[in-house]
Amino acid sequence: MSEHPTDTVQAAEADPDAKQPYKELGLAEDEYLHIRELLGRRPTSSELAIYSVMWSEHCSYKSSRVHLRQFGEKAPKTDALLVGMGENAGVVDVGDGWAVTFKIESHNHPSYVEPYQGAATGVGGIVRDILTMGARPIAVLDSLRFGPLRALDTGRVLPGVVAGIGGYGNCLGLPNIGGEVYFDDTYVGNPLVNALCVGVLRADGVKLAKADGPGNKVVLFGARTGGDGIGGASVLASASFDEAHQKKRPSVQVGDPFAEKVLIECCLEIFAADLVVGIQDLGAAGISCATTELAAAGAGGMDVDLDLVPLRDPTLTPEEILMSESQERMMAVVEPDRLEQFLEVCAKWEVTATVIGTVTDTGRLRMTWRGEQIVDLPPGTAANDGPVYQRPIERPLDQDALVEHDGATLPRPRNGAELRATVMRLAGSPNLADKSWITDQYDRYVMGNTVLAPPEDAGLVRLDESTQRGVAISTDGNGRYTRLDPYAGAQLALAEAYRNVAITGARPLAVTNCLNFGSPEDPAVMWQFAEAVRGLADGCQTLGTPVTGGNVSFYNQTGTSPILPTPVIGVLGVIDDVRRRIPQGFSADRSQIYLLGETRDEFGGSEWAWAVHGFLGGRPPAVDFSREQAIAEVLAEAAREGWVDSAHDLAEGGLAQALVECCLRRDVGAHITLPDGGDPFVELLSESAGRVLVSVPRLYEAEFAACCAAHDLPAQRIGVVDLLEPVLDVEGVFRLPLGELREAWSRTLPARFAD
Amino acid sequence: MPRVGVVTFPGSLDDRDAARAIRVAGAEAVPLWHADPELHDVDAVVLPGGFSYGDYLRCGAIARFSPVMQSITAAARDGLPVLGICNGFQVLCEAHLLPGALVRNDSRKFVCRDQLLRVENAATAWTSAYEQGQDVVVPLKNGEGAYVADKRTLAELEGEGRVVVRYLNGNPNGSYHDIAGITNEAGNVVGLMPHPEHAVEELTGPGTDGLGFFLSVAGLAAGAAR
Amino acid sequence: MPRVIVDVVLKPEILDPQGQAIAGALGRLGVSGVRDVRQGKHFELDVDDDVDDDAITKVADTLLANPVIENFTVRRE
Amino acid sequence: MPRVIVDVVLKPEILDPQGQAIAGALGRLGVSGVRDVRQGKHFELDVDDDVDDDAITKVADTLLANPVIENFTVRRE
Ligand SMILES: Nc1ncnc2c1ncn2[C@@H]1O[C@H](COP(=O)(O)OP(=O)(O)O)[C@@H](O)[C@H]1O
Ligand SMILES: [Mg+2]
Repeated sequence: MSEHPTDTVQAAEADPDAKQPYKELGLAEDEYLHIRELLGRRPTSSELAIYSVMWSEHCSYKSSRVHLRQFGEKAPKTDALLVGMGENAGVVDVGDGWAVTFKIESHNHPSYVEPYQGAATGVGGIVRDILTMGARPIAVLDSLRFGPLRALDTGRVLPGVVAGIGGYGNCLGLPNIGGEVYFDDTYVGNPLVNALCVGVLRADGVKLAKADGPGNKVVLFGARTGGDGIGGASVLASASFDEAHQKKRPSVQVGDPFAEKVLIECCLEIFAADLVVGIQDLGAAGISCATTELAAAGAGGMDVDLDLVPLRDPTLTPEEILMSESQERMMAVVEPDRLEQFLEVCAKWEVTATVIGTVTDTGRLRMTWRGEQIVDLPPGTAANDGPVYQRPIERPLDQDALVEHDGATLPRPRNGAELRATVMRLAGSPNLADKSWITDQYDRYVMGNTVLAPPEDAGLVRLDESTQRGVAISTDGNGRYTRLDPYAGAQLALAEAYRNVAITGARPLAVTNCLNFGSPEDPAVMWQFAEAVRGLADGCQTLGTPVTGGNVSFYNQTGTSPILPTPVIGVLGVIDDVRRRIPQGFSADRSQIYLLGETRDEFGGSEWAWAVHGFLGGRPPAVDFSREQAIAEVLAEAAREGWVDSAHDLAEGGLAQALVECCLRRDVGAHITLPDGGDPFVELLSESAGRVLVSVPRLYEAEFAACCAAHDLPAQRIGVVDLLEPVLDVEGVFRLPLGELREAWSRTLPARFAD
Repeated sequence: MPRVGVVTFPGSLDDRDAARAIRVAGAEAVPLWHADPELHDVDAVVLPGGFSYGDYLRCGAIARFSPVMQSITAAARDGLPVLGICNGFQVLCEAHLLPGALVRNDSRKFVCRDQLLRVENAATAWTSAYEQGQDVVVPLKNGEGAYVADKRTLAELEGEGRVVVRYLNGNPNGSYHDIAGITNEAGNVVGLMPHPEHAVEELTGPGTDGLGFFLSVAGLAAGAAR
Repeated sequence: MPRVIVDVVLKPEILDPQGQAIAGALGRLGVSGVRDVRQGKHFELDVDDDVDDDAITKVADTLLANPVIENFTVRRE
Repeated sequence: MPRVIVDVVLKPEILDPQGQAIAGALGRLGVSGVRDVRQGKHFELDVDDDVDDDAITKVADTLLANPVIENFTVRRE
């Protein structure tokens, strides 16, 4: 575009039929014609740039919107929700005048192109979303998916992604308190990097992205604008990237965590002094997004002089300035008489801040460049009235076959020796193995409020030292379950995240989600997406935990083969007294080990079928939300009363893996007696949902059992903790010395990534 | 009540934690700002952990030139107790208040773990609350924590008993002589890579073994005040 | 033994936070006249006589530099 | 505008894990003949005409390099 002289509104009127590169910018013809209709003329090249990024899949949710609506329509009534979907992130009231905001977002494709920077800037982006709500970011989690551990490219992508998440998050001083790591063939070339950030603010301190008050100043502050990710929003994030229209512009965005750290402190000081009317982070679609969204949500108009934007690269054209995704930038709306104070705070933190415009009530977003009018449009048409598609939906042809081949005939271990070998093998399989090679690269201690962190089921941070109130959060998602049944798969992810939060003793309050799927233009993928959204919305309604926000990532596929449909669900809960939280893992000698819930012969999508037989088929485990709620109520009471000294949820690998992890957590042994009459293989390796392993001091057994009975929660005493003998002993089945077990469990990742 | 200053540089992260540890130790935490040379007559100073100036160029290389460091350097030479934790240790080395330097971990990865240490010098301003030879567990978290120095300096440090804390059960980062922390000749300036401020509460750390650093200086300052 | 030098620099269009921070520090140090700073990596390889520049270039391209964001130069001392 | 290059290298006695790791990786890549690798830093400064080498040397000595562990060289392009 830069070859041409600046295209002005005047020129657009004078030369209505000029040919425009809308296709190259990812706009369909009817979308382009609609823009002409909205404007009553052809767009200028700058306006075209704005519409192209704002109407991209990534920013407009044009394929997903009709489905995401359900989250609002089916949202359960709760007075905890201060800000719902549609803002940068949802805000939840957690009591004592405190509120918490949290959201998860994907940075998948950039993390494939340049793992370190892609993952780093992914963290940077979600942290700014949280900051924008007026909150201090207090923790991050990362949910990751990679190709097979042995795959060549995994050796490049995984270490880079992990170093990037750590490099950025550690430098911001945000404890990393949780996440997930899974491996599957479909993620080769399509790694998933979903980052979640939690922030805390006073309930009356919520900031919104609106430009109110005609005459107020529009301030751009933070990093200078460079040619980063130009077309990124419309290309990198929403169509296979070889279509990218590339010039001598960065192929990769480099994060500057130090710039973001000072930006955070600067913003928090600005919020504390109440110096902004509205604020918006610059993420995808940069200035285009910030100006149109702020104006549309506020007084309706804005005048901007693009010449005033501080540039890192002086050769940028106005179109490129509008599309630039340069990191570590924010836009604030400030009353004229607060401006000086605002700029002083920025100066204190050495943050560049520049007034680039003024709020108006003209209903138009107007921009000038070199004194000429280059943009004049109704901001709502770009920010809100983007195209909405009813993409064709079709159940995949192979879905029935996939479900019918349920693996009933897969050879199962027949005796103790075979079961022992199977349990050892699973413990060392990539999806179940120790992840500390990854989590030890993240700072878990900074801020001094981390109560629970990996490998705990949920992360738990203290919000307030005086009240000891805290929040717990967990992310979960199982692509294999979702592939077998997207509706159930999304609900299983929700159920597990809910359970993980609940068993710490926290009360689950709200949900965020990141929906990672293939191409929405593939009706089979769209079916998976629609089913997953429906399942999640129904599940949230049943559990009474509203979806407060999230993110959609489409086009995660290689050629025509999409990734496993991977909805990643984040659940946030509150605990009144963090000192009462329930940790994971055996610690107290003679504590009685109870299995809560029911075990059925459920191996569809199981880790056993996959790791041992490379098989995927059948139905995923059944979901029972009332059971999950019973578990939550029992564990909340148990935490309050101090009845249990440890709890761990059963997931991939079933009871066996839960026992392995509970023993290895503190190198404490256990003696287990499986219920007679049952099939040891099913008891040990089934992945039935709604189950938890707890250890109960003898003293409290009666109360605890009574509590379970009162909630119709099956509670089976299956063993006892043994501090003296470091062995996992399953009576009559096998004995696993913890040393041998730890070796198998912890060797896998270091062996792969050792240099 | 003893007053202990905590410096905040742009990019400091564990300044709040250090202030909390100082309060837990019964002293008053006084915030000091990198751009302000005024030390507000504190009895001691902590340079906290973090990534001052993003750890760009070299950890601590840029922070070292801040106005507050000019005052601290002068005061330290006159005996003001100064503790540098992690990034603070790096700043002290860059400022030549302590010998040697800290370079990239030999693993070439950031490492966060609970680290067993031995207190080898319990006579400094910051370790008097410990027993000589006491073993403590304190979180370690850094990417550039390998202590290096030339042979002469190492011999000097060892010879004069100026190695304050040493890593036990495995060297986490390639530090020469397993050195985790050192002191100056006078014993008022101490730097270490592990984070004692993250081990002052059972709830949020591996234990309370780190509290001694802050109790030491609090007691010292209280004594001086009396 | 011959010594080969490989200098790796970020591509000009790629953001260099470190260079920026150094330039900023120079300002505060009162050093004037330095307009721009870019930071890169410098490698010194001691190689056998029979190792030619093609081999070095291959090494630089696969190991020393990240071609996605960096350029490099090879020279002999 | 004149460009000054400052190369900073670790003193021989100082641990260089990055250089070692690269040397190790070379072996695995099947590249032979590289006996030793040391990694340092490379700075490119764009300076005004009136900035002389003494000024640059001072900058290198006080900021760009840490004399305790590093040596540096200054050259003009
Ligand atoms: N899967 C989802 N579930 C719920 N809300 C979603 C989902 N995807 C996107 N949203 C919401 O749509 C709005 C726009 O999303 P996005 O453009 O990613 O925000 P931002 O640009 O601030 O990151 C946000 O409020 C986000 O929470
Ligand atoms: Mg946003």
